[in-house]
Amino acid sequence: MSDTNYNEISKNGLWNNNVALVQLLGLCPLLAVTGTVINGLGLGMATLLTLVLSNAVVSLIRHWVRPEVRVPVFVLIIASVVTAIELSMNAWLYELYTVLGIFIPLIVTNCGILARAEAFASKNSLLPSMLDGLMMGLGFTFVLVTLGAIREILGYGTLFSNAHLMFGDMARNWTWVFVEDYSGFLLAILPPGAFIGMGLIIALKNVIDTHNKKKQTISAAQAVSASEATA
Amino acid sequence: MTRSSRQLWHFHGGLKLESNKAISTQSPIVKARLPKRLILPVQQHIGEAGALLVKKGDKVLKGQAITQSTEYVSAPVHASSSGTVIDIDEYPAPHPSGLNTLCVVIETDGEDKWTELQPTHYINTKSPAELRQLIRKAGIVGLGGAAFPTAVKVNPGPQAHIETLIINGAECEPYISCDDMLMREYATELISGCGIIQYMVSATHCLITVEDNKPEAIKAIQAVINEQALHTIEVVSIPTIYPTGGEKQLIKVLTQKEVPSDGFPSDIGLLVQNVGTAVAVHKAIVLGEPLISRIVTVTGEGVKQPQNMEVLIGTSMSELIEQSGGYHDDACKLIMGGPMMGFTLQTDHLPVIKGCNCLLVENTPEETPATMPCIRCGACASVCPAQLLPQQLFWMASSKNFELVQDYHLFDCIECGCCAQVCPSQIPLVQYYRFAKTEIWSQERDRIKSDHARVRHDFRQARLELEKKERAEKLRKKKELLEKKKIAEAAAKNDTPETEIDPKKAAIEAAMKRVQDKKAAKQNNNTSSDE
Amino acid sequence: MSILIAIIVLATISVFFGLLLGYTSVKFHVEGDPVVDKIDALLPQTQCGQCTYPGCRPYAEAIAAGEANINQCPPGGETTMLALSELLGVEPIPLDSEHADDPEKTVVYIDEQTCIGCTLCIQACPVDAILGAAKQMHSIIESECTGCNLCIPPCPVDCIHIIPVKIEPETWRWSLPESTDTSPKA
Amino acid sequence: MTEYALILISTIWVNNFVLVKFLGLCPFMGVSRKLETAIGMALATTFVLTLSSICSYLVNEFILEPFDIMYLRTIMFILVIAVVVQFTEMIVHKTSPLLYNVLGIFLPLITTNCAVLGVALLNIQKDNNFLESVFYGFGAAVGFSMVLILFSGIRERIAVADVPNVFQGTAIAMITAGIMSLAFMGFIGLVN
Amino acid sequence: MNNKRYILVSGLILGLFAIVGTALVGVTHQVTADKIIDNERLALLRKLNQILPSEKYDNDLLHTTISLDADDRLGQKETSTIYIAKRGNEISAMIFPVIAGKGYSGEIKMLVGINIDGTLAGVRIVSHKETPGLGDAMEIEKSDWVLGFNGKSLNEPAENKWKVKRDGGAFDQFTGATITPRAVVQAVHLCLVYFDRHKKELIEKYNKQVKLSVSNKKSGEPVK
Amino acid sequence: MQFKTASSPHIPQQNSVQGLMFKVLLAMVPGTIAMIVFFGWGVLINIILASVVALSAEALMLWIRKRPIKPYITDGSAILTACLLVLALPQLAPWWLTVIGTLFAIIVAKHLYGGLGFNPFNPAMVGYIVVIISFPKEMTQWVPPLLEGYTQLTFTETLSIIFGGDLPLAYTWDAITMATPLDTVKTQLGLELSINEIENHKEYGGIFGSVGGFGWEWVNGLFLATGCYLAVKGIIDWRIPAGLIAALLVLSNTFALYDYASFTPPTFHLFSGGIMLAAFFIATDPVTAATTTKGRWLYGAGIGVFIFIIRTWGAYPDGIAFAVILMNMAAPLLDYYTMPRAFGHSWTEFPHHHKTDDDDE
Ligand SMILES: Cc1cc2nc3c(=O)[nH]c(=O)nc-3n(C[C@@H](O)[C@H](O)[C@H](O)COP(=O)(O)O)c2cc1C
Ligand SMILES: Cc1cc2nc3c(=O)[nH]c(=O)nc-3n(C[C@H](O)[C@H](O)[C@H](O)COP(=O)(O)O)c2cc1C
Ligand SMILES: Cc1cc2nc3c(=O)[nH]c(=O)nc-3n(C[C@H](O)[C@H](O)[C@H](O)COP(=O)(O)O)c2cc1C
Ligand SMILES: Cc1cc2nc3c(=O)[nH]c(=O)nc-3n(C[C@H](O)[C@H](O)[C@H](O)CO)c2cc1C
Ligand code: SF4
Ligand code: SF4
Ligand code: SF4
Ligand code: SF4
Ligand code: FES
Repeated sequence: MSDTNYNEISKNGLWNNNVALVQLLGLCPLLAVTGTVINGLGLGMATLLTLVLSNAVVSLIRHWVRPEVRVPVFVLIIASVVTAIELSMNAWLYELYTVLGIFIPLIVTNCGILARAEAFASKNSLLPSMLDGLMMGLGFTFVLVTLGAIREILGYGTLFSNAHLMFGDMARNWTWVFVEDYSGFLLAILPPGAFIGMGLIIALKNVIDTHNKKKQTISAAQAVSASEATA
Repeated sequence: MTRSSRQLWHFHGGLKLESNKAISTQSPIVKARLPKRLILPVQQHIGEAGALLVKKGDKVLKGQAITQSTEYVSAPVHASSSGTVIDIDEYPAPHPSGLNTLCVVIETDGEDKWTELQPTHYINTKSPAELRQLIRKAGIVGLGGAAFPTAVKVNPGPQAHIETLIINGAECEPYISCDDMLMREYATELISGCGIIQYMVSATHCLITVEDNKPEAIKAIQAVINEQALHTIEVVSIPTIYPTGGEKQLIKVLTQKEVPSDGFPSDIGLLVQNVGTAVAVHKAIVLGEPLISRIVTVTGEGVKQPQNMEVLIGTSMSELIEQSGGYHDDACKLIMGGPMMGFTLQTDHLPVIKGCNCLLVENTPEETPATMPCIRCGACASVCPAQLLPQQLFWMASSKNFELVQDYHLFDCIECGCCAQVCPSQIPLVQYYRFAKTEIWSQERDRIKSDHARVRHDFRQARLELEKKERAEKLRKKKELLEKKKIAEAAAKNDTPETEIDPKKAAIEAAMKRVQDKKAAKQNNNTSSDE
Repeated sequence: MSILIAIIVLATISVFFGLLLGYTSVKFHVEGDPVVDKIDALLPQTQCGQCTYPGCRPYAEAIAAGEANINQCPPGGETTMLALSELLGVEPIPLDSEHADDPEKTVVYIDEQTCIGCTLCIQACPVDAILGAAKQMHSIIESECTGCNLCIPPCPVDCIHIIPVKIEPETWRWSLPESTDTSPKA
Repeated sequence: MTEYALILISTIWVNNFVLVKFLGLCPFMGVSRKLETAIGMALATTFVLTLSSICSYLVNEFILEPFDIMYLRTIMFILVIAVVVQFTEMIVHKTSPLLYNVLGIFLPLITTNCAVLGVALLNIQKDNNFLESVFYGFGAAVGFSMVLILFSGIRERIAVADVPNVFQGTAIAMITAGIMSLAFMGFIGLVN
Repeated sequence: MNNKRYILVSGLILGLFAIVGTALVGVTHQVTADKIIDNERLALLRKLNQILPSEKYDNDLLHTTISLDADDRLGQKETSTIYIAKRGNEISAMIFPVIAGKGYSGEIKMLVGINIDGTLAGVRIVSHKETPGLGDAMEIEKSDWVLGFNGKSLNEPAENKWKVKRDGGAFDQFTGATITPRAVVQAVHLCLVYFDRHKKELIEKYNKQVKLSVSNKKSGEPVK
Repeated sequence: MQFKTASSPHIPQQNSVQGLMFKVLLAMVPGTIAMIVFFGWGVLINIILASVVALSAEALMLWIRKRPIKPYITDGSAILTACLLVLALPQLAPWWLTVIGTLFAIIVAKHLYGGLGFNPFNPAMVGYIVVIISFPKEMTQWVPPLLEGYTQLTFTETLSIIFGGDLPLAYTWDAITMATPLDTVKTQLGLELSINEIENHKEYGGIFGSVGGFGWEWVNGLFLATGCYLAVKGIIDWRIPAGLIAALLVLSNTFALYDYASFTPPTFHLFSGGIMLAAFFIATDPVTAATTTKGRWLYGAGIGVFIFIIRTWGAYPDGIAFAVILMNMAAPLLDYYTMPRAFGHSWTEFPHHHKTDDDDE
């Protein structure tokens, strides 16, 4: 893969080969912490950072490792990065850290990360690898935030509640309240709601994809008929 | 031994159906008129088609063989009447596909003149093997539906010992009454046929099983048995439950034994033959007549005069309908066989074949409810005589999961139609099974073919590889040779190692020749395209 | 100090693990990839190259390596795709537009009047299904022909024609019932 | 004894790893299309999860705590797990092709199964003793296996259903998991 | 020979990365360690402060504790920690960890703050398994219900009114859910009773500890 | 002459899905009337509401999915779903609760899977679980059965409660609603009262009736009777209710014998809550149940066991819906592992019998 297509990498990461929606990886944190947008965003950022860093390191060392220790080495790298992030969050974003709980160290086993290390970073040079990590991370964060938003709106009737967990005290009043005195649609917050919400998001992606495809074929057909008409 | 003394068992499932046989049993069997033309498909049975013995223009006599078996599982076809072969070509076959098949067309001369027959008067003078040969020559196939060559069936092999011969007169399908009428009118011939088969397979018993809705037939047979004071032949009245006439179900009812899924009745010491087959055996041995006619029930709400007819094989169905008063106006479906298992035909311009026991004409049915998705109600499973899970077969077949569908024992399905008959969702289940079965067979053929192709491809690759190597080798050798020659010339000596007969070398040489040929061809080609 | 301890502990353990894995990978080395064979066995062996690979086996290798989708073989049609999805445990993918259903099986025949015996078709046929020698008219062994049509382009006089494989009552297949809108999807 | 039974009930039913705790979802979604593979995965995971519970307990007890390097627990656990898994895979691959076909091909996948690291971390969080750790790991594995196998049974059924196009595949699988998780809500309160 | 080198290299690679990784994490740890400990302390303190605002005491609440053996009356099956608030040198309040065992679906863990005069300083739920949307109204985030305990004491309301209204008491229940509030009220009541009976004992115990540690070293140290 | 072609069999038959569903609906009528009599108009109002919503949702989904609308809309399955859902809801459930439950049942649990015949989970029960976990407060609004000392609401009052959401001025929630007998027993047992004490409790005693709770025993009795009729007619498979009731009986008897004071007596288990409705009308939903003979026994028994476990130790007073969905989950495997022996096959040859200890039944 000598000629790298940055456009392609971005598209893949964000949409076509989205870690969560298409590859179905990293589902545990995705479903577990998306009770609110902020939680989703927090974990998304942590994951993104991990992805970029681990991809970078893996890409740098890709020529050295050999197959039998490849997985342990990658895992070691990822684990180190994650632990560093975990410790930092514990120190500077303590409340968010307690909310996300076990799912921060579990970024290590977010299959998405090892998968990128194996599938992309170990075959590409530094820059594309980092970009891939960034885009994959953004795509993942995007899904986390979307699911968080859906669940938060339905479940609590709010959006961006608890923003101070991430952005400090000045964010305390960022919360949008959609319905005052909303009694809450508990399903959305509970585990089943996470699954069902995710199912709906995937379906939505399918709708968009088929729609795009149709548009493409139609425009292609039009192009053909147009060229025929001119001919 | 009285009938009631015999203990009977049940098979799982089954249906009580309205029998509708009475409409065609009012009058005795009618002989169909001799048709102008007879169309005889050369393949009317399970197994291989025979080789043709006649050609266009040949004169044939009634009972003269027009094909001859070349394989073991095969049966010859005979001219059903005397006349001239006017065509040998593809004609529509009485087959659900409606496709054409190779047929011999005979224009009858009206004389209906028999070829020379060789009756056997004293059965005991012949060995079973000789009798089997006669049956084989007579082209007898099972008349109970499957049309499996009878000569094969009555030869269960040296290991198998047939204890009991079961003569199947159940005729469990509604509407059909040909066996019923046959048993009533040909009871003596039937008993004679039973005796012959019993002798051939050295069975100690013979049970003639008749459903209890055919009391006249039972009476007729019993009368003959009593009259001849036979001790080893017994007529058994069995409850009327569809499909008790199915070979395996019948055996279960009579003996409680189950024929192993991958086995034959002979594996458990039994042989099942249809009553019509028994009569045909009688005719073949005692009269020397080959199988050229059979009894066909022409019946149904769509035909004016339902009746049973004795029909020459090859007669057009349209003539039978005509002789039965023709169609009612609302006739809409023509079925060969019974309503449960028979298949529809697109047209009536088709010949009657050996396996054709019934022509059923249905009129337009009332509006039936629409087909709905399977709701897994399990009604189908509760009636399946093969103890399968029809709904699972259906799900697997419709999703084309041909592997799993076999794990669910698709091939144990006897296509009896019970499941479809009770399905509240009105799903044409049997068609799904037939689809899956034919698809699996087709895939099997494809697989064999693709394996074959792979071998040939690999072989070709190897050959090309070899040729390439050889070419390189040849080049090298040439050089070597040249050098050697030089050396040799220098040494003024000659050496010819190539003359040694080494098979490898020979092959190489042959290959080289081929390459040269090809090159030549190429040049040729070039020149020809230059022109 | 505490960092040093940490590093020493972890490094020791890691080196040990590395040695362990290195040792096992040497001692318990296994070769071969039976998956390719299994995939290859499912492909129709038409060797037509429509999958964009030079023949069935290369395509099988590509699938096994995760480089190719399972829906690229038109001669195999839906059946093959489904079989592959079953084998590999992946979601079935619809075939590329045109070949939505199982294609009709075809073979070719050579119009013997026009054939000039150039042998070009013989060289093109991947399964040696064409008989004939130079300057003699050629003919197809129908039972060997896989219908790949590779022999058609090379023919200088266009004497090779495609015909459907003849269906006999014995090879005829029942179709799925028509009213499929209420029955499960394929 | 009852406490161990309660641990099992809790991990299998009440706090099912997959449906309630959200651990191990990737293999849950990934290898549940066919019953057979699901069973293979279930066996392999049961093996690894129990093993990882044991390993992590030992690592914690004899390395992390004595050296006071608790903050390295994630690295340590995942390293040990990865190595043990890979080691097992190589051994199985060589020694028993049969077992490899059943289990081995799933083993590498398991390293990146959250449940495996999760069980190690949760054991520490809960201060489980050795036996409790073993039961906890085993219970979690059984819970995982059970829902995985049930799920694959349903997915085989859904695969032949007339699911609307946009929901085919993973979308409907997610919703199915959601309904399963709904059903597991019924066990709330079984174990306090 | 070759194999041996191969094996060795494998080990070294893994070891090398371990060193690098650990170094990274180790450094991070050094940088963050203090902050983390601080955070944890602060978090607990914040919770305690909800019950007992910081202006109500002036000691180091987190480090002024006594430990208590398992006691059924507080629902505790293990040793627990009581936080002691002081104003000047006087003990002003105590915060008890209490477990209500009879919730609708399991234990309800709470903190109960009692002023030294026997009035309730405040009650907070730490964790519970009640039905979301029904029994969870006792969480301060969901409703103000727990605030109703503030200022109550054993005699206010009267002993026989320490029940939910449905049972003829003084405390509201939640619509459709009586069990949960019943359990909480009961547990708080039990805690008050406990405090009433054992106040002296507890104070003595604390004083003894202080003495001990004073004699050992300087004052203010946490005593185990 | 050209003839029509079709696959065999060729005998027209009159079984239909529609007929099946309507027979089941008919069999539900007596029990439903009893519910209306004992628990007021709320039942009827909600049934009508849910049916309208269910049919509209069904039509909408069929239209979106481009499926023929008429055969499905008239098949009766949507109405059946609606009725069964409503019978499980409290009578004063506000309209939006009924609507959400029904929509979930029809759209998510049924049509996302392909509609009639394809849904792996019982739609009505999915709808029920969704509302009970989402709106537990509203799900406790059961009215007391025709009982002295409790107010009976009129039709218009009921209507205004359901649609308006507010109480008529004269009432409080606590006056017009009460816990169901099951709930009461559960909560009182939780307070460590003995069964005897609960039965003789001044406040609760009245609602127990003689076997399963006042009113409930009639409702259950009628469902039992019509259910048996369906079973005799072969419309439902008797093995499922038999397995369910047997399992429940065995378990409750065993525990009651072990400790009469703290385990609910068997009669009460059987005749309180929706057991008979569940056994004969819900567990028997053919689409989502196991299909093999043995599988159906196990399926029914499994539901019984889960009901007992959830009732006795779980947080929800009645575990029917959870138990049904849990066993729905197991149905495909039950079918797979209880395949009957096909004719001519031996018992031992099941082709792919990988039993694992993890697979539950
Ligand atoms: C699904 C469900 C969940 C419940 N959850 C709770 C709960 O969390 N807390 C509670 O006190 N009661 C809960 N209950 C039981 C109450 O509804 C019960 O009827 C009430 O607490 C006691 O009845 P009472 O208000 O008539 O005294 C629940 C009931 C149901 C049906
Ligand atoms: C391919 C094939 C092979 C058969 N081979 C034998 C055989 O070797 N011995 C035998 O007794 N019957 C044999 N049969 C006959 C069957 O046992 C059975 O009688 C025949 O298929 C007709 O049964 P049916 O009308 O119930 O379908 C064979 C049938 C088929 C189709
Ligand atoms: C469902 C079913 C029903 C059958 N019913 C009859 C029947 O009523 N009478 C009959 O002779 N054969 C019937 N057969 C065919 C028998 O199974 C068996 O093939 C036949 O009796 C063998 O005799 P043959 O070889 O002489 O035809 C039926 C087969 C099937 C599959
Ligand atoms: C005997 C019987 C029981 C049924 N029980 C239910 C049920 O419990 N819940 C439900 O939604 N539909 C029930 N139905 C209707 C229908 O089968 C159901 O909606 C399907 O699951 C829809 O695909 C039942 C139907 C029959 C015939
Ligand atoms: S009878 Fe029809 S609807 Fe019922 S299970 Fe069988 S195939 Fe399905
Ligand atoms: S057609 Fe096949 S599946 Fe259906 S009842 Fe008959 S044997 Fe069983
Ligand atoms: S398209 Fe199919 S048949 Fe053709 S070469 Fe490729 S795999 Fe073979
Ligand atoms: S003859 Fe032609 S079409 Fe047939 S296999 Fe050979 S190249 Fe292919
Ligand atoms: S993120 Fe948990 S298993 Fe993949």
